[in-house]
Amino acid sequence: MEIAGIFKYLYEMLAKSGLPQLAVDLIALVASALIVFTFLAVTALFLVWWERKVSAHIQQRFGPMRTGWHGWLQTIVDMIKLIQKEDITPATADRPVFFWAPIIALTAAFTAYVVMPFGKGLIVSDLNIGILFIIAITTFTIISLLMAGWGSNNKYALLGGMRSAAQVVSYEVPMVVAVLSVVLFAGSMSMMDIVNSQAKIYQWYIFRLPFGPIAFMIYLIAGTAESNRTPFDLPEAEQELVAGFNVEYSGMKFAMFFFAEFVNLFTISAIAATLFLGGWQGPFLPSWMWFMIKTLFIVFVLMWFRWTYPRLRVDQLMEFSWKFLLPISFANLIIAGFMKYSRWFNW
Amino acid sequence: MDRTELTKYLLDRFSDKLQLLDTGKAEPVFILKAENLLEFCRTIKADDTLAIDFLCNIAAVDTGDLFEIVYSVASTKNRIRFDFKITMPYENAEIDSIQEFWAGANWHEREVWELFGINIRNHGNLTRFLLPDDWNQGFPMRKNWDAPDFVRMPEL
Amino acid sequence: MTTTKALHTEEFLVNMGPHHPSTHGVCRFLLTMDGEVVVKAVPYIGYLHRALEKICENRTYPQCLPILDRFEYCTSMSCEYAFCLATEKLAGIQAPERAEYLRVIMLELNRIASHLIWFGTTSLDLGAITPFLYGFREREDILDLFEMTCGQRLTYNYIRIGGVSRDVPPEFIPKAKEFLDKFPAKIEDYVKLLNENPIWMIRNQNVGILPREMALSYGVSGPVLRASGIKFDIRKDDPYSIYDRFDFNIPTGKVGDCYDRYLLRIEEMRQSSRIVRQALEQLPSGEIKTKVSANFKPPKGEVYSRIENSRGEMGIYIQSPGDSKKPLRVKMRGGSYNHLQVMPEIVKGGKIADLVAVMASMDIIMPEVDR
Amino acid sequence: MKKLIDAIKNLALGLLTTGKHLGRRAITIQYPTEKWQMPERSRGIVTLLSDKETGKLNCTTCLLCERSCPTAAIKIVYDKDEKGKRILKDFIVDHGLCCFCGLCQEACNFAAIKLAPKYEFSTFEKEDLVWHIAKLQEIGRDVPYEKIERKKPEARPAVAKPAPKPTIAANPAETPTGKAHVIESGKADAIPVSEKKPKIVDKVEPEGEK
Repeated sequence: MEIAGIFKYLYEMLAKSGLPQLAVDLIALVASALIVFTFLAVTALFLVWWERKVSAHIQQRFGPMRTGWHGWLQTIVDMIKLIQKEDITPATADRPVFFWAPIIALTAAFTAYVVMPFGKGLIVSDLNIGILFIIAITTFTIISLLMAGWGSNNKYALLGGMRSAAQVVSYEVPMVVAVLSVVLFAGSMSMMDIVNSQAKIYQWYIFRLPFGPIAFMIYLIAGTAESNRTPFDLPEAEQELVAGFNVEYSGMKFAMFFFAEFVNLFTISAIAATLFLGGWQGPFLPSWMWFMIKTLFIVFVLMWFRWTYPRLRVDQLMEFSWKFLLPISFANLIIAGFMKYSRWFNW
Repeated sequence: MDRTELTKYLLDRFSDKLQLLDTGKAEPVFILKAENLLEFCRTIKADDTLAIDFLCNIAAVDTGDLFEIVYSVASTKNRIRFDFKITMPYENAEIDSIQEFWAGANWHEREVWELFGINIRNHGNLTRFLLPDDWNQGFPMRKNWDAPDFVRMPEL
Repeated sequence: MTTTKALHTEEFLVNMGPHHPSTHGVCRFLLTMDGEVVVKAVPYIGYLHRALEKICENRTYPQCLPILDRFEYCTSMSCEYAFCLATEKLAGIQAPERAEYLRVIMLELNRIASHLIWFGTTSLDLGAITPFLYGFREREDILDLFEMTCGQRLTYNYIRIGGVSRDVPPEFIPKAKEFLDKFPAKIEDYVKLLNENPIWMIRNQNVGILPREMALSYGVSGPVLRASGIKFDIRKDDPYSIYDRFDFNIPTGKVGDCYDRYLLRIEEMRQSSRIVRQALEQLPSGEIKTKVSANFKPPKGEVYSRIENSRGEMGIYIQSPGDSKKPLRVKMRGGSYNHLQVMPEIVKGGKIADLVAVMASMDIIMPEVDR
Repeated sequence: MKKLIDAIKNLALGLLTTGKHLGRRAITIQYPTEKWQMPERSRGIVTLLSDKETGKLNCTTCLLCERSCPTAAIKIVYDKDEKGKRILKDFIVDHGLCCFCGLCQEACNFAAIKLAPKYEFSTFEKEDLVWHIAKLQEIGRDVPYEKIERKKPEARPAVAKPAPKPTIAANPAETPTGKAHVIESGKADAIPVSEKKPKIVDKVEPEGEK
């Protein structure tokens, strides 16, 4: 049962209905954007609830139990609470910067899904520069963090903003190089081609020793740093900076940041699943279900990291990225190059 | 080095300046004049059979008619612990600071100044830190201190 | 030739506290910061000053005990014990055998509970949230033991002048033994989770190094002093109660950084559970209190008695006028008082994240600083 | 290189330990529906105990508890009858002041006052924490306690010879006030204390007190 067929059928129906080609494309795009938006909204809400349950059971407690069976309504209740909370803008804040920061964070988080292959035919538009587009878009979050830090005119927020900008920039580079080694092998940047090049299970890039697993680990570590999660959650390190960049935000704006953080988490794990675990490739389950299983598994691993490890200090974090992660990712790229053009490993 | 040996050693070492008090129930308590406090501290810290390197506590006491400052000192190397005290009248009570021997005395002396009003000479940082900054109701730990909102236990 | 004009940087003041998640209790640090580096840290205390010493001055001796519980609420058993030890030395009272054993059992269990609080808050301050929950799960078992015997979970008011207030219920000993059997496996969990963890080691090694001379001159005591390499434990060097009947060893560190303090306290938890196990085996039967009347007047005299509690040397100085049933002066000395004094010296030059790590590793709590 | 291997091994070890806890049962209890069964000695609200049969208060207004309270939370209002014997008029306990130390319970020789293992008494106004004799007695009605066998006071010889030790407690707990009466002996089988798993009290709606 392939959902892609339904969309294709709907599209033909629309095309036959006699509207001008422009209107048809416009409606199709808007419809797919809406569908992806609601799908992501639901998954983000689910992720928030799931994180609280996973952390609870790791710590031998129940997690939310009171709102509905095992608290599944908890996130919706939280959202309603946050929405009706008073939205305070500090008097001395830089008003436009303060206002636009969460909006940029949210849009950056969502636009990455334009090229995300949810299933066999399920992709909004298969750009041929797929992965490059995603990486370019996810760097927008730096701008929103800086704007939040500067806009709220608060020492702690400024420190938090500076730290997060430095962190995301310095972890962007090893991430790109790790992705590069996969793109080198797949031969193309389009996400569909990357997934198609991992048809068989032994062709998954994670199993292509020796560069596969290393690239996967580098990507995962850089991914946690990208989405500001422990052990790299410096920007909103409660113990040191109270709440980092979102200390002055409340109500709807805070909900946006919170939402963007979890959508980012989903993006990172979705890319990891697509690049290294063969996207929606899988034996008998429908393709989108495979995609969800693999992504949620990686989300679980990221959550597992968060509830196990302490936090790194800022300078150690920078040092780790520049002095350790980057050299290894370059070496990995060279190995991938050799493997690509040698006769034995090129299966 | 048990209590009697310690007392004998200290008494014959500072024969004129030191007297033993009988009120010390556990460890020996000596009494000292204020002017030779610094010199006494210097010797007990330098002396290697005593090697007093640990200042446990400085307690000021208002015994109704005069102030007492009790220094409890100990040695981490050999098992020695004893106290010595200095008495002074109420008016312009003053004492030298012994920070140069044990830096830990800084806050203890500062507390004595803040709660009792005993001035500490060349202390360096005599500012208020326990009581609220705008405190103007005198020195609370004195026996004759009274304030509007000082709730006393009902005498039954 | 480009002249590199010195980049004009300006230090800025940051107020860390008094309502800040990582200042244990209510304490404020005025930090002069140059970017991330702490140039100067000035602690401001006094937010928790309840004038306990003034309150004790118009209470009778037995009434002072609940006040002493609040002096240091993480190990209130040791505060009560320090006060009772001082009064017993003052009045020459000797507690019966069984009471001494019960006291040692309660003191050591309280030390483990306090170390578990420290373990939880240290890992919380450095970002690892789960060990906090594991530490407090073990602490709940100890609190159940306390609640079973004396009725409260934090301010016990269990030790009396001349003994203990009540005997342990029959199911105390099996439950205590069950806890002691389970506890080493739990410590192994903590060790596996944090000890060799590279992130934990990077964050704690060579951070907040306290040299020996500075430790001694600032009157630092307890695990912090031993971490700097000075083997001094009041239970061994100035023995009180019946500690000489149990064999336990005193771990000492070498460098005196946060990592040594961490390892030391984990080892101390093991030693304390060893002591409790031996005390439970040798627990004699018999009286649990020598009779002391409610308005008991100790003879004229003064005493400074000190014991080794989880944060260092806890000393109580009591001066009694001899004719009144209320002490003339009670001075309480806690370990954290001197630890907070030495903090600014250690933290200078470090990062703000190190300040949090050092504060957590020194196990400073504010009630015994402000009194 | 070895340090790197160590680092990865320990990071994985950390994951394993937290992962191990995923399968274990949670140990927290859901408060309003399940309630923690407090041990028999736990000190909660101050209550006045009354005789089961006659329903009369045990208190003989000896004022010992009022004297022993460190925070002066107990206030006893009484008036004297012709023989100079005190008649109890009102017994006020200010739970805002009380620090739940249990000194009053120990000072009392007639088992008249006891801290019951109850803790749900929070109110919105501070004044509601001040409880008078009626409420203290009503809450203390169902609190079990050790009845003390008291010989007639006048038959007691001049010297307070300790009363014959009851055989119920293996190690009698004497009271601090010189008399050898056993009040709260070590025996705690009045209420079976909860085993390791908290005994779940069934669906209990919060007591209806004010």
